[in-house]
Amino acid sequence: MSPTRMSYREALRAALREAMQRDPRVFLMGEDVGRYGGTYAVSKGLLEEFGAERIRDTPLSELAFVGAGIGAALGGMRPIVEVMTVNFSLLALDQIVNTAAALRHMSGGQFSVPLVIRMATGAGRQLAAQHSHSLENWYAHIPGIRVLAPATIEDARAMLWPALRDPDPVVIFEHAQLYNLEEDLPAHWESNADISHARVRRNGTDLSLLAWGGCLGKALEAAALLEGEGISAEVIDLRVLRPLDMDTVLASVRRTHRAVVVDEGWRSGSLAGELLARIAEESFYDLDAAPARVCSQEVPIPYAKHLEDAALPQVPMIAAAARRVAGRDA
Amino acid sequence: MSPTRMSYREALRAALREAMQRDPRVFLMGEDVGRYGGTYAVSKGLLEEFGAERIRDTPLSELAFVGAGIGAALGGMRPIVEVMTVNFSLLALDQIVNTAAALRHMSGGQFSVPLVIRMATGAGRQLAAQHSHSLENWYAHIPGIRVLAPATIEDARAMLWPALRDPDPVVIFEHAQLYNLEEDLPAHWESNADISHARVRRNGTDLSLLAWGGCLGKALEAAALLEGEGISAEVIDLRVLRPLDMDTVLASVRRTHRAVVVDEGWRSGSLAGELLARIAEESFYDLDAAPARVCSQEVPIPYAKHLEDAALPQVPMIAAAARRVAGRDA
Amino acid sequence: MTATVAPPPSGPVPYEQEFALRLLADMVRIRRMEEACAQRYGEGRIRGFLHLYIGEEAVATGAMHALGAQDNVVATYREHGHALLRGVSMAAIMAEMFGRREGCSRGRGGSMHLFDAATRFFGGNAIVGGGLPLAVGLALAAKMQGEGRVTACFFGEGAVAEGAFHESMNLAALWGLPVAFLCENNLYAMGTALARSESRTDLCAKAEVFGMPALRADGMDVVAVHEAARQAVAQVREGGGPVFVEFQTYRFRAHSMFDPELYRDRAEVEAWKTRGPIHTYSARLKAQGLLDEERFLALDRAAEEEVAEATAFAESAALEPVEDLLRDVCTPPEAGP
Amino acid sequence: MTATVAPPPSGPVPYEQEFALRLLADMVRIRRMEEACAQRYGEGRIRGFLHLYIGEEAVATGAMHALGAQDNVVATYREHGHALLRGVSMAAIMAEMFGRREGCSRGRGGSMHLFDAATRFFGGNAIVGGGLPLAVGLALAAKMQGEGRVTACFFGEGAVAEGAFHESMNLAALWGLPVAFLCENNLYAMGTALARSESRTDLCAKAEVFGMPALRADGMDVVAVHEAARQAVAQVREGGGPVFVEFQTYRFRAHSMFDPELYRDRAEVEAWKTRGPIHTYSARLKAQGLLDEERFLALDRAAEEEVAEATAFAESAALEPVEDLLRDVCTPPEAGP
Ligand SMILES: Cc1ncc(C[n+]2csc(CCOP(=O)(O)OP(=O)(O)O)c2C)c(N)n1
Ligand SMILES: Cc1ncc(C[n+]2csc(CCOP(=O)(O)OP(=O)(O)O)c2C)c(N)n1
Ligand SMILES: [Mg+2]
Ligand SMILES: [Mg+2]
Repeated sequence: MSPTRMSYREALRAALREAMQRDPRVFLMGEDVGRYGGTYAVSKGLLEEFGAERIRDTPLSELAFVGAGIGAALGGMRPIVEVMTVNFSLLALDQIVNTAAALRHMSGGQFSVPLVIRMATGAGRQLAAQHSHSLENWYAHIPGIRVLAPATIEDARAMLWPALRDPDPVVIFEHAQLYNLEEDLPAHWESNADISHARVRRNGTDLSLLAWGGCLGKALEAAALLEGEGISAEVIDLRVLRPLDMDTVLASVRRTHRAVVVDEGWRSGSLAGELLARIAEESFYDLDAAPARVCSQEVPIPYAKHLEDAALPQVPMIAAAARRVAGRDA
Repeated sequence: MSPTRMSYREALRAALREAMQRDPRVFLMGEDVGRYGGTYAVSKGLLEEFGAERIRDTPLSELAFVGAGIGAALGGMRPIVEVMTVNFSLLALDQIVNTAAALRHMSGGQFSVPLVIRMATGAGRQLAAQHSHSLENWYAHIPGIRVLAPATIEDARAMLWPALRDPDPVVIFEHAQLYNLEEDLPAHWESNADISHARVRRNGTDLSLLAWGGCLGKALEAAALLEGEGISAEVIDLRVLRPLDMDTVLASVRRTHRAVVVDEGWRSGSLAGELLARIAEESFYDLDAAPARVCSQEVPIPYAKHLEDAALPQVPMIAAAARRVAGRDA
Repeated sequence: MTATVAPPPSGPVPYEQEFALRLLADMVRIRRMEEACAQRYGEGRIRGFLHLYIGEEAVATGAMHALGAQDNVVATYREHGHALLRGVSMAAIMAEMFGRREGCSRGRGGSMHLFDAATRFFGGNAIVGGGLPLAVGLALAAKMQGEGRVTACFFGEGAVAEGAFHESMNLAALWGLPVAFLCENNLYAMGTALARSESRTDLCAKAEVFGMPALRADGMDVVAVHEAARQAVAQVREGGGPVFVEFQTYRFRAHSMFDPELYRDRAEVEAWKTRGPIHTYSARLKAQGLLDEERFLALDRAAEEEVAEATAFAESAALEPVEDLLRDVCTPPEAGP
Repeated sequence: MTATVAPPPSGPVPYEQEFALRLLADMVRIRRMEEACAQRYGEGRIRGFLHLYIGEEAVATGAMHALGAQDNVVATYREHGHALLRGVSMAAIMAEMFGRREGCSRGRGGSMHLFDAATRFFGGNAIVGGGLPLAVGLALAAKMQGEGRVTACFFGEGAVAEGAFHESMNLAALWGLPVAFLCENNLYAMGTALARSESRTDLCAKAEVFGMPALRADGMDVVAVHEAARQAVAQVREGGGPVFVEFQTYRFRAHSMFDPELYRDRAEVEAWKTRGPIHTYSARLKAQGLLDEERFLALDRAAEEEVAEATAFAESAALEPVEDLLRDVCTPPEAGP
């Protein structure tokens, strides 16, 4: 079998189709997933294939349809709820935190909630302050849920099915900048359906660059740039934002003794901060330099392109942080 | 003038009364602030004194009445919105993040939102998973707002007025365990109305203990315990959770070379993590040991007392972490 | 709010003696159980929030007897009675309030979070309005699976102001889902009288605007409750989509054990007590010859005994070991649903 | 959804020539401005989301002329026309879309976030339903201050399903606040037809259930819009509390520049175009002798010139320096409100 070239969007769609075909309990529900074809065209064609019962357009009612997903999961279905973007998920957070994530524990283990919630995240398309959030860190804070961030075609293709088989709620973040990404899907992708571990995407010896989702590509670009300067950066794709796979992260840091985390979230309270804290707590004596992070500036994301660019982590800033941490900025 | 003994609740009420008297634009709005007397009896008696226009009971509509507070602030009033507890504030987060915090920036600086939001926070009263959240870290992540956590009678009394004079939204977290706290209000408290700085509550030389809100008392207790063992802990009350006063924190860490942060939030993605990250980033070479944090266990808070106690930071755990960081646990 | 209330429920009880007495016994069981809870709360044996249903027993009793075993039940934090009549043992409920491992939620939930998978009791929910979206989803699953399950969703009138109510009602009506929305209108949400929280206090109108049929019943009259609930559940089960029922009732006790009840007059409470669901129903049964004092005392004694046994069980039940604190945050791999 | 639509608006225009032509000119100004936006978007000069109002101009035009300078306006992400007619200069609007410092939001907001303190234009809001609570609060402030301010709150019919709608309508009605809820029912929320999102599609009923008076008007007829808006605003200003108005309209273009319009037939769009607000109104004015072709061309030319100037201004306007990125996150101490 040879690899197949496809877009991230197509990979997600193929994963949805596969899940719908394999398990009759699976259905997709959300705003404009059906007739519109999905805001990001991910579910295009699925209504025609699976019908309006299983590709279910919802009214603009984020709180209720996410809650309905929880109820349907409790009732024996395997719902995939699409919240159009993380920005609107704020309206549904109560159901996610207080019901989906807590139900199993509150009931003393009687009820699991096998729900998958997909949402687009991130900035970079000049959509301004209300449409550019990166709140993966908030979700990664909630006990009782798993949080995934596919950054590659393979993960876009492979993560959905195991997420559906997880008996607990899984939130999948799809960075809006990735939908048009095209890559080869490796021939043997199925065997890789792991939703527990981070993965080294590039080996290196001088420092560990940690990233996920929309920032992985930037980290890899920075690593390529640094290579030309004689700095060998290892790039780790976190993939799973909760629970964090610190084994993979710390193993890398113990080899490289230096770490830089890239995160599109605002700096204060970012997931990058959590990673820095864990590295400091658990690998303090392995570090040869203060760890660093490259995050978004603490500003609601501005519309104007030059300002938006300046607000978000960019390759040159990542490279600069890496040089600093590697002691090569003099 | 001699100090006055009063409860945290009374101090908050006195602050509300003062604000209502001093500025006719100030009003209080929220669920059961009026006829019920406030869920935690903070506003008891204020309806009789100021009338139903200014002590305004709202329906159970967190999203709309928080949004109405934003609108009223824009319209020239100085609303104090009470969200009964942080748990229910999830229903209003969209208005807080996407409107209150972003409006000034989105409008290019034309509109400020002089709104104060008060809410009870925290666990410890066996109220179980949906009524025990500590989400100060989420709020501390949002650019455009200020976040306060009064932990003393003086701060309960003094912080409201400067919060109302802040032209931007201010969120005040009142830990539910503090309402019954009694302390002396110092005679000269007015001059202390600072809502920008952390404060050293106890001097020490061996390590820095950082805490706020409901955990400050526990940190001070731990410090007293440690003193008996010959460990001198400096205790810093963060007070202001956004923007963080790192000058005070780092000055202490540079003196003590060791840091432990106490935070009632769940560990992953806690505000304690952010503090550890900043200390690692900015004071790495000042540290003599890996910094540590004592947080809540990653579990929805259970009802049973012995389990709840085990889930939350407690004095012995703080002391143990301090001993470890101070290298005295052998 | 004046203290003028309608006359007490009256008239013949249209049931066979056995069922008629079952309803009475169940109301008494709830009452006695909750009185014991209040006492234990006073002693500090039960903690947290405790929301008593005393005065409102006719609602859960009449409604729960209209449901079948296959149906789903979603309730609020004021759900002791609902759990009991759904079939959760009083011992498991009391053990839960005592925070014991034998509690129906292993002591993790407490008063506000009673759960029972065996009886499809999907809990207690301490977020006002939080149960409605859940009920919609349970009903959606039932409809997609073609089962004849009805989902009964209990909530207070305070929840009607929440966005969750609006969104859930619309979804249920739009999709024709088999859910019965059972609104327990006890006139107050904590200290807020309905008229201070709703521009229009006609709750049935708020269902009808979604094209949803709505009924209203005297929530102090177990017969009226049962008849309305039966009608609603039958209509839902026939596939007619959701139905809304407003039960007009009143709580005799404070909102929770912390409530000083500043917002209502003693006289109002006393006036409503003349409509108390247990004594008025007992009087009707007696008038009809279906009950005598001896019989009443016997069933009351049975309830007291059940309470005594449940309490003893709860008191002696084990605590979850602290080492198991992190249990049940996530589902262990082998235990997946 | 069939392609059958009502006949085009017709009948005499009951206004003096000057005002009658002002309405026409304003609709044309919006149209020409947005056509230019679409073109610039195609060229990549304007980015982000761009939601065109083309086809719906009669609503903003008729409604905005019913408001006074002291009133507040709250709008959505489809608000170019509202901003323009509220008095924001076309140059400032275009500069905003070009991301320039001279934009009405300093280039920080873009198409979805036009703001103007001078005209009490409280913005564009890109969260569906997000503006309603804000409008309630502005109205609350006005009422508490005893000013005669009316708050006009525009939103699409899609917002009606949101909890924010329900909560806001109730608060406004409960407290008798001076707010006019102006619902632009263009039949679709992105690709979701009203009938697929509401169990009952009668939007006025959804206001009346709160005890709020509701009007319905043909949103393709600027006269009908203006009359309904005038009536609503007058009623609100008199202290009668909130009023709801549904304007039935239609967008001729895609939802945003990304929308492939899979969800509706070309024929439906064409049918609605026969009701286009500009050509039907022009025809009526001509029939009445208030307009001739020359006059029309003159005002169209004036609009084109305004657009050309605004675009030129926007193109040459400065960018905010990157060093000022963090400006306006918080209010500088001395600039407090
Ligand atoms: C979303 C939310 N807001 C506020 C509260 C606090 N609270 C608990 S019960 C209650 C009153 C609810 O009244 P109602 O729905 O009428 O039920 P009742 O208590 O009368 O049975 C309130 C305000 C809550 N639990 N959830
Ligand atoms: C809370 C929320 N959910 C989803 C979206 C995405 N979205 C943007 S516009 C829109 C349709 C809104 O339709 P309507 O209210 O009818 O306004 P129209 O676009 O037709 O003017 C949707 C779903 C959003 N912006 N906010
Ligand atoms: Mg009630
Ligand atoms: Mg629309």
